[in-house]
Amino acid sequence: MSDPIVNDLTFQAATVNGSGSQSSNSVLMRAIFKMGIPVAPKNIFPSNIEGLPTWFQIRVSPEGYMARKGDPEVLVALNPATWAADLKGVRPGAAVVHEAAYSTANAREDVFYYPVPFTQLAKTKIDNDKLRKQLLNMIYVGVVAKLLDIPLEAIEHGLKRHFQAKPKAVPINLDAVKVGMDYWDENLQKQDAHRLVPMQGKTDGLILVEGNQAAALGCLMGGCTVASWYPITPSSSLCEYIGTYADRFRVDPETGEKRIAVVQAEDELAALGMAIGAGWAGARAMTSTSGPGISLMAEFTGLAYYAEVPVVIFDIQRIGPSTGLPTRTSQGDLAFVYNLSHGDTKHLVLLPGTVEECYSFARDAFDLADRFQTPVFVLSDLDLGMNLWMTKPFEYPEQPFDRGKVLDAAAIEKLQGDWGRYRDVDGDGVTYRTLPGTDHPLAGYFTRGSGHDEDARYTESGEAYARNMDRLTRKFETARSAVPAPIVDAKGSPVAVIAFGSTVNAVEEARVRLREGGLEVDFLRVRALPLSKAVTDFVRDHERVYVVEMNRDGQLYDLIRLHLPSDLVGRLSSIRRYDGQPIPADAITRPILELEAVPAS
Amino acid sequence: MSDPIVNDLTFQAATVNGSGSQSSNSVLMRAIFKMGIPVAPKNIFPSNIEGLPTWFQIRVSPEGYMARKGDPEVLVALNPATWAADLKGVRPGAAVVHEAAYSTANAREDVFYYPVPFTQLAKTKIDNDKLRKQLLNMIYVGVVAKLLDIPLEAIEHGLKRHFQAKPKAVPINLDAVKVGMDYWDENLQKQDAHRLVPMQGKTDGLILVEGNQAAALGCLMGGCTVASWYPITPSSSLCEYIGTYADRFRVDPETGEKRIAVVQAEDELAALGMAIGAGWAGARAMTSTSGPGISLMAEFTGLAYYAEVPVVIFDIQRIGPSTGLPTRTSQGDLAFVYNLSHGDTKHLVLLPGTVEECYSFARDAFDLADRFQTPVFVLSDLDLGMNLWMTKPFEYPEQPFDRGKVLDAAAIEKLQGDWGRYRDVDGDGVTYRTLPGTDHPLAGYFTRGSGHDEDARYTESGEAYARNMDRLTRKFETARSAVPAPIVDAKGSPVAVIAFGSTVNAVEEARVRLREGGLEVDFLRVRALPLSKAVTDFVRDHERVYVVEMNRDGQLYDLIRLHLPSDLVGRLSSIRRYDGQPIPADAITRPILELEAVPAS
Amino acid sequence: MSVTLNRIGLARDAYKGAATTLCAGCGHNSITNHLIKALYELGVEPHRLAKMSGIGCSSKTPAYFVDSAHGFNGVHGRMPALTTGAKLADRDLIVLGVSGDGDTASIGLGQFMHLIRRNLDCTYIVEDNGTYGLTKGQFSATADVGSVQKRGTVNTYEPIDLCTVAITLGGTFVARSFSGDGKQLVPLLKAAIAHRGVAVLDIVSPCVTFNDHEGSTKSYEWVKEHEEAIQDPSFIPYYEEVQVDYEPGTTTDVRLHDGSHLVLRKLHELDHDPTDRAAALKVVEDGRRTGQLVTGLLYVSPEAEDFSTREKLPEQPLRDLGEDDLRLTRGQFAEVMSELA
Amino acid sequence: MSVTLNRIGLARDAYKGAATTLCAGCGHNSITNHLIKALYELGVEPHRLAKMSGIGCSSKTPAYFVDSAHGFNGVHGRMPALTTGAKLADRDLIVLGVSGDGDTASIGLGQFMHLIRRNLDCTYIVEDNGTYGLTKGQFSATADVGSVQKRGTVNTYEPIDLCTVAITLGGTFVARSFSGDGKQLVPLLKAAIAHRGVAVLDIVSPCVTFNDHEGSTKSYEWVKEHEEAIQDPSFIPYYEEVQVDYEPGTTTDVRLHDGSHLVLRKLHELDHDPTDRAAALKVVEDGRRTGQLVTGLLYVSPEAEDFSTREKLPEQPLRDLGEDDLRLTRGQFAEVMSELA
Ligand SMILES: Cc1ncc(C[n+]2csc(CCOP(=O)(O)OP(=O)(O)O)c2C)c(N)n1
Ligand SMILES: Cc1ncc(C[n+]2csc(CCOP(=O)(O)OP(=O)(O)O)c2C)c(N)n1
Ligand code: SF4
Ligand code: SF4
Ligand SMILES: [Mg+2]
Ligand SMILES: [Mg+2]
Repeated sequence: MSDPIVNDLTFQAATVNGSGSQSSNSVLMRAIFKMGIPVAPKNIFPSNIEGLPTWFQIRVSPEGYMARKGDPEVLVALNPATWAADLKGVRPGAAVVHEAAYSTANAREDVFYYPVPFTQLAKTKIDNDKLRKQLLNMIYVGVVAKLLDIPLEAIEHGLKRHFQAKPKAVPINLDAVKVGMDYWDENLQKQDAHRLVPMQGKTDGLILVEGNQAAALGCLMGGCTVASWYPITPSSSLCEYIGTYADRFRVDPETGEKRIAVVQAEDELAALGMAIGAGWAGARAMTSTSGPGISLMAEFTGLAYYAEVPVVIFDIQRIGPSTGLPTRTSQGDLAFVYNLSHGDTKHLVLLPGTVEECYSFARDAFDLADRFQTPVFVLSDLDLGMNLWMTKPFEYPEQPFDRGKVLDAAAIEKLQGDWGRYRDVDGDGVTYRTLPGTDHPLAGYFTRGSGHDEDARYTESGEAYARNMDRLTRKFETARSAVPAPIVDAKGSPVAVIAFGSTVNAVEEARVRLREGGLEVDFLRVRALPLSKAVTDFVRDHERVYVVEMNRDGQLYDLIRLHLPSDLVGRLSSIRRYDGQPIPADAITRPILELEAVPAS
Repeated sequence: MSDPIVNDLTFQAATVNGSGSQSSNSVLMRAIFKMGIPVAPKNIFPSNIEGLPTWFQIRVSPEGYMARKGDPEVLVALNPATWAADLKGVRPGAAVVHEAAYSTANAREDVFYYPVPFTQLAKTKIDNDKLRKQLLNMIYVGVVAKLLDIPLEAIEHGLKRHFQAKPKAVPINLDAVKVGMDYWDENLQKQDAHRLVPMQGKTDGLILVEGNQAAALGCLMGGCTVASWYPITPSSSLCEYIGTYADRFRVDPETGEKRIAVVQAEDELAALGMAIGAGWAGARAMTSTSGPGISLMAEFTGLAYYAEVPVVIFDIQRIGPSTGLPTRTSQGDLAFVYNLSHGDTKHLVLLPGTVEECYSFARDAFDLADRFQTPVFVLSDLDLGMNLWMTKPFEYPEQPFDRGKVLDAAAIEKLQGDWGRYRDVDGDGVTYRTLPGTDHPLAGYFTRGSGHDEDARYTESGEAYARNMDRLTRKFETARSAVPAPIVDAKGSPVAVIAFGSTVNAVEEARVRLREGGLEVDFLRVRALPLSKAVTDFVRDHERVYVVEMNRDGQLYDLIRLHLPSDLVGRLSSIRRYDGQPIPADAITRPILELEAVPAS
Repeated sequence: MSVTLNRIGLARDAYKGAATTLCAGCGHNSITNHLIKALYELGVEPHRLAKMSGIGCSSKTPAYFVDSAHGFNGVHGRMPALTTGAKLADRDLIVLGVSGDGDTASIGLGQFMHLIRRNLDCTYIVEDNGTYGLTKGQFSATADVGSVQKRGTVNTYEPIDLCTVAITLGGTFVARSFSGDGKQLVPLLKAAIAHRGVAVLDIVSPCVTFNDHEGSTKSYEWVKEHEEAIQDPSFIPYYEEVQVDYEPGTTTDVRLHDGSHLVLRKLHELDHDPTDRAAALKVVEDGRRTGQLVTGLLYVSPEAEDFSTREKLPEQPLRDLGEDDLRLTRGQFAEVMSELA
Repeated sequence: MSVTLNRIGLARDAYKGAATTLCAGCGHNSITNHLIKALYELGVEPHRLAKMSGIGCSSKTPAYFVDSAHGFNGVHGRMPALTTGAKLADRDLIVLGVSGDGDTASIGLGQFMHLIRRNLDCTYIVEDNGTYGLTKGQFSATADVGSVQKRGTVNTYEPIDLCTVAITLGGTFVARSFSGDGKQLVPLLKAAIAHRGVAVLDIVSPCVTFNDHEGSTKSYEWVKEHEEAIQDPSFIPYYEEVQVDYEPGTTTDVRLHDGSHLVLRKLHELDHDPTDRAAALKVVEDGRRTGQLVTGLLYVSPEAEDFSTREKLPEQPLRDLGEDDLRLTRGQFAEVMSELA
């Protein structure tokens, strides 16, 4: 037996979806987290309800890396259909817990096998007929606990935490866990090197939260009152979380009145249409969707852009084109969303890279939409949105809402009619609006997606049209410095990476690896479109800049090339990954090392 | 009286729409054309059926310039609502024919007035009560004929040509024309310098045709059998022409059977969906729309791209965003169409610049769609599509249809099952398909917009996904050299223009003007996306390249910047015009002269 | 010249809008005028009115009445979604949607139906001319079988009867009328506005330019000859005393949610009970079979819960709520954070 | 072991597809099996079959029958348009669409209705479970009022009754059935396929994972207790002799366009005439009122002209036409050119 490898592994359970393994994985993950060890869980699930292969990974590292790392060190194999491939995928030295019935004849010899007769055990040791199928999975929790040295108390904590809502389930499940532990004690022995040891100070005070859940909280804290949506993976949970939290926190316990409307629309066109109608009438309104829904929202987005109606649109990206792989992640909608709709359109796009930003960008998106009277997109992705992530608890907002330039009856009265809906009084391209219901005879105006002049009158004048379009450009320029600025971490290296969104984790890890190999790499993380001037400055300060993203066509790479003065364009290279899985660090280190021609350490 | 200015003027009639002035303008235009003088008519109409201002311009030039030239030299003013502005717009020395009732007190003194009591004349000289309102417009035809020296025979020809379908109307209208001639003879005298003189050899054998009409003919000659559409200006006439021609040429006179289905769908989503269904089943199918429809077609376009279904989509551009100015022209959909739909999508886009190309690109688009099994867009615009243009008669196609890689039952049999729908047998990214109905047990396959492998089986494999996406890139690269190549006219000047679509006319005229001023400007006209290597070569051969287009954001300019190696990017400048009117030559000469700092001649 | 003011002190002029740009004689213009009359007589406060529409000649009309009210001319066929959103944001708004038969029965059919299903409190007017006016005369999906297009094409497809659709979906106020029949239409419009819930009015409104010829079943001529009004309606607003003075058995009195009444005087023998869904379907279907255009109030369910009520929205408009109403308290926020630990 | 071959010499296995990936017990799987049986017994030529669908668990099922046929799994709610196009391209195709209640009654409602209006010759199956299976159990628009979601939410909105919608639009074959009732469903499926024109089958098909609990009105339990079949159907294909042997007055014989017969044996007293549109609407409405699930053939109009006929398409599929059929002749082309001079 080799030296122990402590707290540094990827655990993977390969099961069949719909079989109840989610609970087991959750319990394991929470138990490890309880031990004070950083965890980064990833759920890799099929576009299916029951019967297809599914995987759950828990990356464990003392440094708290949160990027995906392929090739697990610990495998629980409970799906005969993928057994061969699963086995092939583990690292040399891995611990392979598998259904004893699976053949290991002619199998790899560089791993350690722990055969467990799960089906048999479930049949003989679990009395509950109804729950047997699900409880079978708890048996592997027991086995893995023994395998990795997870204390029983941690497992108990995990169970309690997972079954928060139905505490009765805890003892039944614990019994099944113990079946696994007993089996280990009686039949198996540790052979591989991987184990877990409690840690201090790494997870203290941290929470585990999904990006969509964080965004839902952000919406509520941002004052959202109308959420209209249409179900689609991986965005559904965002509005479902809004609904759940709203039922708790937005309902008057006495009257039952609800201070939000969460409406399941008939499709995405209606979902966005409702949000725009609400935004026009002064509510803070949002919708949430994914690729196919974004395509369906193109026409309405153009209306909101041109008629200048605030609305917040979440795109939890999955991999397209078309239906694509609905349960796989991607950053493939960036370019399309940025100028969604025909004609000359350009949108504000927020690009959260962490669950904290899912929360705070969601919250602040409503301010931005109101300030700039335009659609604000928040582009998250399946990885960020549907997986649990460790983070510090979110901060309570200290600022009041910024409702932007809205004139009430008193303000209109003061202006004595000297008001025009699209007059650029302040020179920033942002004009003053009134809301329907404003009790003043001069407050009303007519909103339209066709040509209009400064006073919102219908016009087909080419000059008025061009003036208006130029003002919209001006407004966009104003917004450029109001959207979240890039985060720059520069140490004066000539080499740098630019990335956005959920790839941040892989980039950070790659930087550590590269540094270990002697290559310092600076980093700018784009957090919004339009791109900031800071991006130009950053590129100017670096000789070679790698743009990392998860799409085929290098969409951010292209946007930056268009943003830069021509003399800087040549400094950029593109690193892309598009297989539907969160990008791992080595998909960044490898090409950089190649291109930098620094021998790998 | 100054020297006569011969055959070089812009005529403009300012009337109210729905009043019947279209016939008068058409008669005048055909009469001038009959004189052998090149004409370039432009109809500037409101998004309205009756009662709003409308203008009709006929540009006349011995050189046959077809670009719009603002500021007419001959005005017929029959709309009191625009009288002041219309008068303001004419050039010094212009001939202004106007309703006598309009005041010319304090009006410009640098033009020549020809007051005509049209209403009065119509009342007293025209007996036909019902048609009086329309015939009033014929009176100005008579006046203008006298004003410009258009012979009566030419007018008669124009009348016959215009009333081809109802010859009975000719004498009634001719009488009204004569009222105008008589009024001139009795009351008015030539004062301005503009006149028309018959020419030889300039219009011989030419035809006058609208771009949408040409495209409709192209569709029929290209073998289109399913045309599904939803009405929208300015694209409606394309499918309406298909319907009209099909009624003549695709109907079996005996059985009444129709060798095409022209279907008015319930909306644009359905229109494209039907075309895709038909393309999948092996028909040559198309749809036609404009901006808002393009936005609604995003989702289905992504399906056709990813499932690889041939379909032809016409976008007759009008100015957006949103409803925008529905009856004004634009080139604002280029960028949006090029990667229409979420995820990584890229499309073939044909960019006709002339009515001949509207015809031949429409025809050939079906071959390209079949060859590359993908949506093929044809981007025209309102100016090209709805105005009449002089051109040589179109050529009859000598090639058979290219149906692309389709395997019939015999071919499948020969392959003995060694066939996979998405296998790249030839290395060009283009794979073999079978059509439903193919009588072979191995011919069937399942088409889907979700993940699929080489054999069209459902898969969520990231590797299979990436392989497929890379093949689509390969296919796109193959198509790059199959789409219409740019047209280059280079004389070795260091200065050049790149443009696409209907701006070609203004560019050509601008080049003449610049040449007259001593500045030779080379020209590359892009005729399709993806951009050809020839664009790179062209830029490499020039020091300064101006990209001319009709949109706010410089969409072609951006696409070229992305296409070029970085060292060439700095050579480009952008010239944009976006007021909904066809770009005039001086909107190109002026900025070029400024930037080239050559004093204007 | 004395100007008559309505109960909120406004003259009829206050309900006017911009000058119409529709064709002279267009049915839509008449409807605009009837609307102005209804709104003026009802004493609707202009600032509480939200005028919503899609795209089409019909959809332009909201610009032609109550200039001082807010209006939203959206995109083609999607007025229902915008309307739903506006009403959710401010349930105090009096939401009035105007659409066309192309806008509603083709591209917008799904949204129209789902709006009805939700019973959104709004008035939904379809200015139905059987054609696409603004795009120059194509058939719409309400064109009757056998009806002839201006250039001669004959329609072979069953029309979509918007009233039937509305009734089968449980629409709570469904009426058909004719742009030329102000006597019938004005009271129906008032009742529609007073009704709490969705009020659908399918109003035949001839297009003089593209669909007023022989062979059309949406022409003035045809409608005049084939209209079969089933009642003679009068509207009595809640703020006026009911003084029905008809012979017993000759009228039906519909009490609306706000206390207004729509009194329907019987015409002919037919005694239509407008609260009977099956009867409503039958009266339309009978009309279809005999080639008559049945007009009047077809169906009403005055007390059905509307969308805002079912969604349990508070009295105060959502859009007026502030940080204190909307943010979790510090305590609640901390509670959520601790749950996530 | 001998294998029984059908009239075109194929074994039942030839009608199978890939292994299902749906949940064990899902109603959709039963429908797949009934479809396999119907297609096998009818002797449908696999290569003539086009299997069309949208997106959802239900829409996945075309992959699970007749593997050798072409199939097209399109985008959510838009199967009708794809189907229309495919049929226009090749009128010889036997076009079979499978959809879900989410796919059809929400996002796809407009296309569904316009397909019916056109009477496209196809079979349109809705596998109706009152929920969005694939996205994990949200209500669909066919969920009944008062029906309870798995997590407890109660639906307050009127369901969209797809059969009612189809009948009012003039759908020419409208039936309701239950995934668990093969005896009824198989003959209805055969008749639907034999019917020339649109055949809509709304088949209640329980979702065992998200909508099979108490409180649901789309559960096995509920349907078993509330199904009210109005007839007992038998299908006699055109290539078999009609040998009806029932007591007179106990059956209705529907002769379909291709010469096949659907013989409907009366159950209970109710004597439903399936060619009477108003009666069809009433039988559904009565069921709704009494809380029964009425199943059987509701309405049929066997001789109505289908879309291809109304559009005057030639016998030969459009997609098989070549240059000579499609291009203007040189003479015609020259004629057009000279007109433009
Ligand atoms: C998405 C989209 N498609 C098409 C159009 C073009 N369009 C404008 S109005 C209209 C039809 C209007 O018909 P209807 O609603 O009956 O109104 P009407 O003009 O007859 O009153 C159409 C198709 C559009 N504006 N947007
Ligand atoms: C445009 C679009 N929106 C949303 C989705 C997500 N989606 C997939 S299936 C589905 C609903 C399926 O419900 P139903 O049609 O009833 O099928 P079931 O799964 O219940 O059989 C939805 C909303 C999608 N694929 N595309
Ligand atoms: S075209 Fe028809 S619908 Fe439009 S304004 Fe004119 S008459 Fe009215
Ligand atoms: S989730 Fe429901 S509808 Fe989907 S396969 Fe499972 S049981 Fe069937
Ligand atoms: Mg209309
Ligand atoms: Mg369903």
